[in-house]
Amino acid sequence: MQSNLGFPILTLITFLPIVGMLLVLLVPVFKSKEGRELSHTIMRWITVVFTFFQVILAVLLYINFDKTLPGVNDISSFQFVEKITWINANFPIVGQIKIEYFLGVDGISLPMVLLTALVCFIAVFPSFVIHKGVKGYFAMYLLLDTGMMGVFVALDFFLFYVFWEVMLLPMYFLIGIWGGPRKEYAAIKFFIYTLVGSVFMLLVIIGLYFSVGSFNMLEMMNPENYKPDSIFAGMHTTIRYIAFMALFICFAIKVPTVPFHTWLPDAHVEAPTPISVILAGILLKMGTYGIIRIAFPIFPDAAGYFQTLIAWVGMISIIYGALCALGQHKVGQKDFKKLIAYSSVSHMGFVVLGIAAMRPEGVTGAIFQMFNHGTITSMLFMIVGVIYDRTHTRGLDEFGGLATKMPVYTGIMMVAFFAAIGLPGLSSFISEVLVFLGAFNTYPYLAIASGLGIILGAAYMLWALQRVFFGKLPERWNKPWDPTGKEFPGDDLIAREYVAFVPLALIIIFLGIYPNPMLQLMNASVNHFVEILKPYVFIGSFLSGM
Amino acid sequence: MLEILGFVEDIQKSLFLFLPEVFLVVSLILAILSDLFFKRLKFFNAYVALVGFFAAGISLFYIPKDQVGFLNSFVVDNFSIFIKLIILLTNVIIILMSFNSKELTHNKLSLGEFYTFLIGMTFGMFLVTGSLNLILIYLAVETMSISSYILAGYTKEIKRSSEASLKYVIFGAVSSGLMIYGISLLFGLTGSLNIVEINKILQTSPIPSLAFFISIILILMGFAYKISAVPFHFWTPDVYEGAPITITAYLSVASKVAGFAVLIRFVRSTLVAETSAQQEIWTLISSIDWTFVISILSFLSMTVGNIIALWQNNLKRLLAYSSIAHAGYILMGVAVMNQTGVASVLIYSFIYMIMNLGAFICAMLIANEINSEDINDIEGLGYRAPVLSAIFSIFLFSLIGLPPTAGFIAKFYVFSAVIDAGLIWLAVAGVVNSVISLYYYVKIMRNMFIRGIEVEKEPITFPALNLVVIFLLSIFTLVFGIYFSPIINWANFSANIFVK
Amino acid sequence: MQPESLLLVSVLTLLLPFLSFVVNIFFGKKLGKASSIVATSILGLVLLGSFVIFYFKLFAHFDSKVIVNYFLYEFSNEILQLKFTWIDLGSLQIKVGIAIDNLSATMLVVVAMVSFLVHLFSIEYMAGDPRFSRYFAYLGLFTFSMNGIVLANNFLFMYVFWELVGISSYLLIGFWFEKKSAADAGKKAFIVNRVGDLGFFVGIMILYFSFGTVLFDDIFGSIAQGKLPFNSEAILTLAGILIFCGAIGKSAQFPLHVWLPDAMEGPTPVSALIHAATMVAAGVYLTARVYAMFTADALTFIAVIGAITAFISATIAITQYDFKRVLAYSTVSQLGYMIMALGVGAFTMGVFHLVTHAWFKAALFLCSGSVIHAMHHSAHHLGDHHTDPQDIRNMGGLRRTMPWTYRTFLLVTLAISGVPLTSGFLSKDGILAGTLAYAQLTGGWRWFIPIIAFASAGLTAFYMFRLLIVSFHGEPRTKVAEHTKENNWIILLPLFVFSILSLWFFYSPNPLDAQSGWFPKIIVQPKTVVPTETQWDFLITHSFLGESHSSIGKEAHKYLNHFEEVMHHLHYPAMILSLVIAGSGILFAFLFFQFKILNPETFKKQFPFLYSLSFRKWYFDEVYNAIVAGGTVLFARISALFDLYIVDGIVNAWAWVTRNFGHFIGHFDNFVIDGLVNLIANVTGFFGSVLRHIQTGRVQTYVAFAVFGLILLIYFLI
Amino acid sequence: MGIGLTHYLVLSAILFGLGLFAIITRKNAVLVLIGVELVLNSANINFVAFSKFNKLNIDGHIAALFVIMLAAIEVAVALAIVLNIYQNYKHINVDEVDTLKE
Repeated sequence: MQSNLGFPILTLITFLPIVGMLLVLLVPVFKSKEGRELSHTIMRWITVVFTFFQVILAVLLYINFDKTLPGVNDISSFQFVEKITWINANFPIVGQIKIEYFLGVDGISLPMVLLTALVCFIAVFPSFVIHKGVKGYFAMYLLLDTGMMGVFVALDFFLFYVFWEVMLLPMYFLIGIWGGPRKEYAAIKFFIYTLVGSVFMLLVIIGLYFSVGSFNMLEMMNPENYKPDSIFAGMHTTIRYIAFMALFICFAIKVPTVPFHTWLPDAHVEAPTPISVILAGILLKMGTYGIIRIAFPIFPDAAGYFQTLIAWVGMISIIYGALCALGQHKVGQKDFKKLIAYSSVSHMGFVVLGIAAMRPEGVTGAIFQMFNHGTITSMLFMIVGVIYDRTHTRGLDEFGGLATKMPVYTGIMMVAFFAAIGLPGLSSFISEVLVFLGAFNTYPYLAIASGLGIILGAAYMLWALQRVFFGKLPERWNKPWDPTGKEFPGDDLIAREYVAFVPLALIIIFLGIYPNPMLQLMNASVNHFVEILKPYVFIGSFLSGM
Repeated sequence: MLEILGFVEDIQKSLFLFLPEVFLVVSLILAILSDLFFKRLKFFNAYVALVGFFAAGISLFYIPKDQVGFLNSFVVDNFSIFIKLIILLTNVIIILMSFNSKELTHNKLSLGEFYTFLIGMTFGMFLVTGSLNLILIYLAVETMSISSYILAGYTKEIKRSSEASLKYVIFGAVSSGLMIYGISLLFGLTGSLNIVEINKILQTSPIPSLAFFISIILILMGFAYKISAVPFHFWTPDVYEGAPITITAYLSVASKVAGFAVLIRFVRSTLVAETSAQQEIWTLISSIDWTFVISILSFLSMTVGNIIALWQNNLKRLLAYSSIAHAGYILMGVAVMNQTGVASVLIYSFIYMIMNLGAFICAMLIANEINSEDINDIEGLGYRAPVLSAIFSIFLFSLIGLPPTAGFIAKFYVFSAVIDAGLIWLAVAGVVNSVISLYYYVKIMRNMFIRGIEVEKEPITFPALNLVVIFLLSIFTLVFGIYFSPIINWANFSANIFVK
Repeated sequence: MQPESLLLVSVLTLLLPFLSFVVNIFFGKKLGKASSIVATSILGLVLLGSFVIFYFKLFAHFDSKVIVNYFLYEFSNEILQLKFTWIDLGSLQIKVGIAIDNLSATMLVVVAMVSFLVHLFSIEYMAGDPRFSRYFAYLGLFTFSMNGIVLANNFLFMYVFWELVGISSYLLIGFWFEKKSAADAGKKAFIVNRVGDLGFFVGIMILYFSFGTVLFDDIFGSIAQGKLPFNSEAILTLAGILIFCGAIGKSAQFPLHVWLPDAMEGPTPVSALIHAATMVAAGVYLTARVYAMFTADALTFIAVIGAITAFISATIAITQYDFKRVLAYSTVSQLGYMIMALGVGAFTMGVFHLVTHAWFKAALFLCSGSVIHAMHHSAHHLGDHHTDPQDIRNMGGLRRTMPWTYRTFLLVTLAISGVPLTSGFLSKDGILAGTLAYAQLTGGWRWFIPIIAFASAGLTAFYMFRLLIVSFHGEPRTKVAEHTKENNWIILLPLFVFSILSLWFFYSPNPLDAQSGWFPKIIVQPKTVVPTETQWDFLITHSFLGESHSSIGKEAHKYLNHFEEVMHHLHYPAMILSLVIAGSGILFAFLFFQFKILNPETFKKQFPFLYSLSFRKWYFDEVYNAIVAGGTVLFARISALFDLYIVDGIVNAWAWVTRNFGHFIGHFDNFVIDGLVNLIANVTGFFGSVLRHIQTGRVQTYVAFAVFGLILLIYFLI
Repeated sequence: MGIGLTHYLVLSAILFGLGLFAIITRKNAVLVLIGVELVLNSANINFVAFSKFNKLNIDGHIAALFVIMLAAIEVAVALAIVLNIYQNYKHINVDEVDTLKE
């Protein structure tokens, strides 16, 4: 099926940032101070413009998207499909090696595409505070953008892997160069963790290729396509279980679920604000997206086999992440960002739990939670960024009474915090409720146990709220943020911060009140997804019971 | 009498096969002569060599293929042509590289001999790729070895250079000695020196397994030392560190590739009983599991190479260990023992040439400018020389094997071949190793970009010629990472080893 | 009036307060003082709307019909409903909506009335506060959410607004967040409520899982058809109890009652609105809403919880000195009453007490607000910042300085103590009769419920009069108390309205019998839907049980069910008993504090344990802090450390090992190989004497190792 | 009994071992090179012996010739390098030439 629009919109939305990157690289940097400032401004606005184009394209996608087509494993019902033979080589034994440039979206990927476009656009504004190596920064930023967008639209496994890895390098440098004191450690840790996961994914890809004779994910999802006596032929074979586990761990590292999460706090704490935003807002979603798009449909039997284990992983992540976040009030340097990083672990745990439920409510809730967590956590990190830009500290103990000094900021923050707590009327409530309803169907006890996560969530969030915004304002912050009044006129938010915050806040509230625009997007796909998995739920379950 | 005539006829016929080598020999002689007459012109021989290589390169496309000559002791097939092309390309790049090498140019002695020995070594490698006769193999290996001993110690007033050559020559001599001993045993067991006949004899008459095994192992060790596979790698780091960086680069690519060529041809021609028609799987003679032997070598090479590289602070030495590791990856392809394996080896060799030479040129340029090979001295280089550092990182990422660089494709096909052959444990070891390798490659980038931002040093400029070269190489690294059908098709086309 | 337009009115009633919230949040700064006018007038409209709804619901007649389009209407005399799909999952839709029946109509009036008057009161009370407009914004948000709870016709909306009232209460308790105690109290309230809500939510999950819907009528309908969650009556009971957990949290029932007294940190009008009249009553309302699905066991549980709460908090209230805290505990106690009433089956009386209590408790709090306001001003006037304006020990003699406040306070105190001619008497008397009837019908250990009920009735009278006497009678004990002045009409008007509403004639012509009033006629106990064997037989309404089963036969049709019948018979004994007890409570209060015939100090001395138990609030806070909060925090700290050191540590350790293994290998040829060479030499032990002087250089060790490797290879492969 | 193939093989094996031993143990670079010579010549003995006793073609003899020739070249180069070492280090003790190490 050709793209419903006249032009290859997915290619455009994916590679637009690359064009922007080239432009940024071409901007000359003058020697004089004003000259350098000028060229920096130009680079910033190039980035703004290109990411904004992306948003427009994403909106176009949303408008022209046919909500009735399921997609998932059915090629005919994917939309905006672009399919060109990319590599076509003849190989002895293996025979024809065919790699396709195969893009397309369905109800599972479209929300992620929207999220990516949105967050990438939003996160440019906090980037304005970057003054060191601006050219490199925005070049890397845009490259990262392409990598992430590509992951969400690629339907050829080889292509998917390429995008998956492409994203590593800019991320490494973005954390490593523009990060905090322990940036080297954090950056290399992120790099190695992700690579460890992805190399095993590579092996699985090759294995699947030999079994199916194509890198096309959708063909891999159809058991008929497996050559007899190939590695992954048949169902419920040990090798398939192992392969599924390799994939799952690869994605779980990205999510991250306990116990693969330890890179996250470091990466978040060290990364500059906009990068934390992208990291939490989009990168983590790749893990869960991979689970939904690849791991489950390709190895449904193994998915059913490990279903309970995965549900447990989700539950433990929820509780453990929340506890660690709560612990941040007592332990270590009491870093605001670290707290939010752990809250991400907890919230992504809901996604995993929802997927493991293998129920329409659960999976819808999971995908919706991915989107919501993207918007909410982006806000949270930018909120930390706001005070960090002004005070250059993130210690929870060093603040208090900001509510009196920065009322608007406090208002914005309350929206984000209450959304994170899962307050009704804000988007994450819907998704969490759906996850619970779905999970309760399959794992009542796990669902109830995960409920504790909500209480803990309220505890650590309100605690942070009180420490930072309530109580008395410490003496040292009594004076205006910068006396010159140039960078932060007035004590409250400044224009570009409004631009960053307001859209997110509006989306969070709107989806909280009227979620259907987003839900209806995924309904067809999710129900089809659940249908595919239905025959395998609880077959010879590992860790069965519960 | 008729016999004699037959020989003459055969040799006349064979000369056509020998055309590229002939060109090389001619340019070699020219070089020696010119070195006598035009000592003044520093780079004259360079141009002589370039011309010779160019001629040889052209002729490669016109000589008849899949034919044996010189009494069945020399063969020309697509496989050898592929290897020869890699070697020629390496030579050209090395010569371009040598123009800006301070080590070479900033010393009393003229460069004439340098290029002379380059040609000589190339000749040896050409022979190696095509020879079917054990003695010829031995001669060819020695030819390249002896030239390389000299080249390694070329800057002879530099202490470490001479030390490198000493170690190289001793280690090399020993291993060639072991190899010839093995050859002699094999000769005794089979009564022939032509590996094709040996193969026939082995298939017909059974032979005492132990002696046979020892002889083969001894011969293989001769090759393993060339490709510096663990445990025959010990010379590599020292020699690579001591030798002039151009030579290091040369050894790390050309002689390695030649070594792989002869290794594969020897295994293919000697040890393979028959190949199943459609599937090209090689079934091996004799009870010993050669696949396992080579898998072990490969595993040891990549693991040891990578793990030791973690601790290196000298750029050259680090690249040396990385080249050991890469030898391990290529050996995976050999271990597969089928045409896919050979193809993947060819793909890997070609890409390895591009990225490794690129990395070495970058290292050389850096060393020239900051007069140090310590990776702690390149801190902040990313801000003093952004373009070079960026290109360098492209090569490093390619060496790690991350998409969208060619290095990923190379690894991808090697792993594919291995998994296809069912050696999953080897594939797992391979990917784990590429993760380990990440650490030390990234260490270089870290020092270039992440560290030393604070110190504001003046920017560095580099000679245009080499910048162009590495720029082209990096372009290839990226292009072949994204559009790689040509290499693959060409490699598959060449993977077919001619057996009479 | 068309039903559609009535629903439209109710929707407006729901959304108008939200409008006030939005306006005050975004334009509060500009509006300044005017924001209060805006908010109050909006609330006036809401009040009007709720009256309209009340009137038409009760007196208009609707023929039931159904219009289906995106919105789905259902009308009948019982109930007007509006449903629509909120969450569309393609395969299944989650429908929600709003419903108006007599219960919700009544509740709407209560909420709107209290909210409106509190707005009015706050104009004066909060004057000059830096976040004046913010305050009214929050009030608007609260009223919106409360109306939502009242109108919800499904569990999901119920839960949604349940959380929203929680958040607005959080905001209002912590309104003066500069005070740490206030911020803490807000947090405590929210988190404790969350605990209850978790149970509530689990209950909802069970019901959704079993019936695939969250609508009350659908769920009750399917239960009535005998469809049970997990096909088990135990689970049905469990679901009921879990739902009731929400009420335990919100209505501050034992064991989650600890947050309410702390919540008094908020501004007093807020205490009146949220923590006395409406929000805390939401739990009772919820219990009444889903009353139909409670099994006998669930009802027993509810009754016991209510009874315990009523008693404990009454005993605590006796010894408190903080004006508002005494009221807070009395609130908890009265809520206990209502819950208990519902539990024992006196549905009507429970709801009735909810209404009457709303009026007089609101009045009590506003009076306390008026007192504290006056104390505050005079303290401010005197420049005295030490005397706590809320401590009754600093008061006394206010009767003279604040006559009107005193009169209203006296009136409502009589009401809460259950003295005849007051609304409080009517409702409380009904409840006591209900408990007696319950005990008589069930017997056994359940007798302790009426006993506790009567005891706490006496205690209530005692501590309320203690409060009255200590603060208003006698001589001023401080200069501050002496210089207090009566407040202006804006503050007094709401007091008067509420106190008037606490008189009997609004509810029943006969001041001694609530049954003769109109209230029991509009608020009728819903038909229970649980399977027959799991319900109290005496609660089975005759209408679908038939005459025959009734024990008293003929006159049974007068009553809804057997319970009411018994209750009716026990009415007068209960009344007399309660009068005696309440009277004695009042008498003792006078003996202790007015005439000083008995000395409380001696009692403290004689029963130190009882005293401290009461004064320290039965040590609930201490225990919870020690075990629950402390435990959680400890656990959190442990896991954070665990994460910091162990989980991460493992990874780093692995890296360390790899690197150092590399290091080891790096020096391999330095140490090991030499050793190996020596080994080879010794093994070959041929040229021993020569070998003693061997010194291998490096390149030779290389060779040696290469050869050794070769040998190994050969050795292992053959 | 006459001297058979085995004797030659044993001889060559012993030579081979001695050569290796010399290479590994001698300090003096020249002696090391002599060790190399021993190894090469052990191979030569094999070649010649095989082609004599197994009634084979003369390939063995040819091979021996080649080896001898190559040995000469190798030693020539090696000695040159040793000389160079001597210039740089003023000694030719192989085990003291160890500046390049881990």
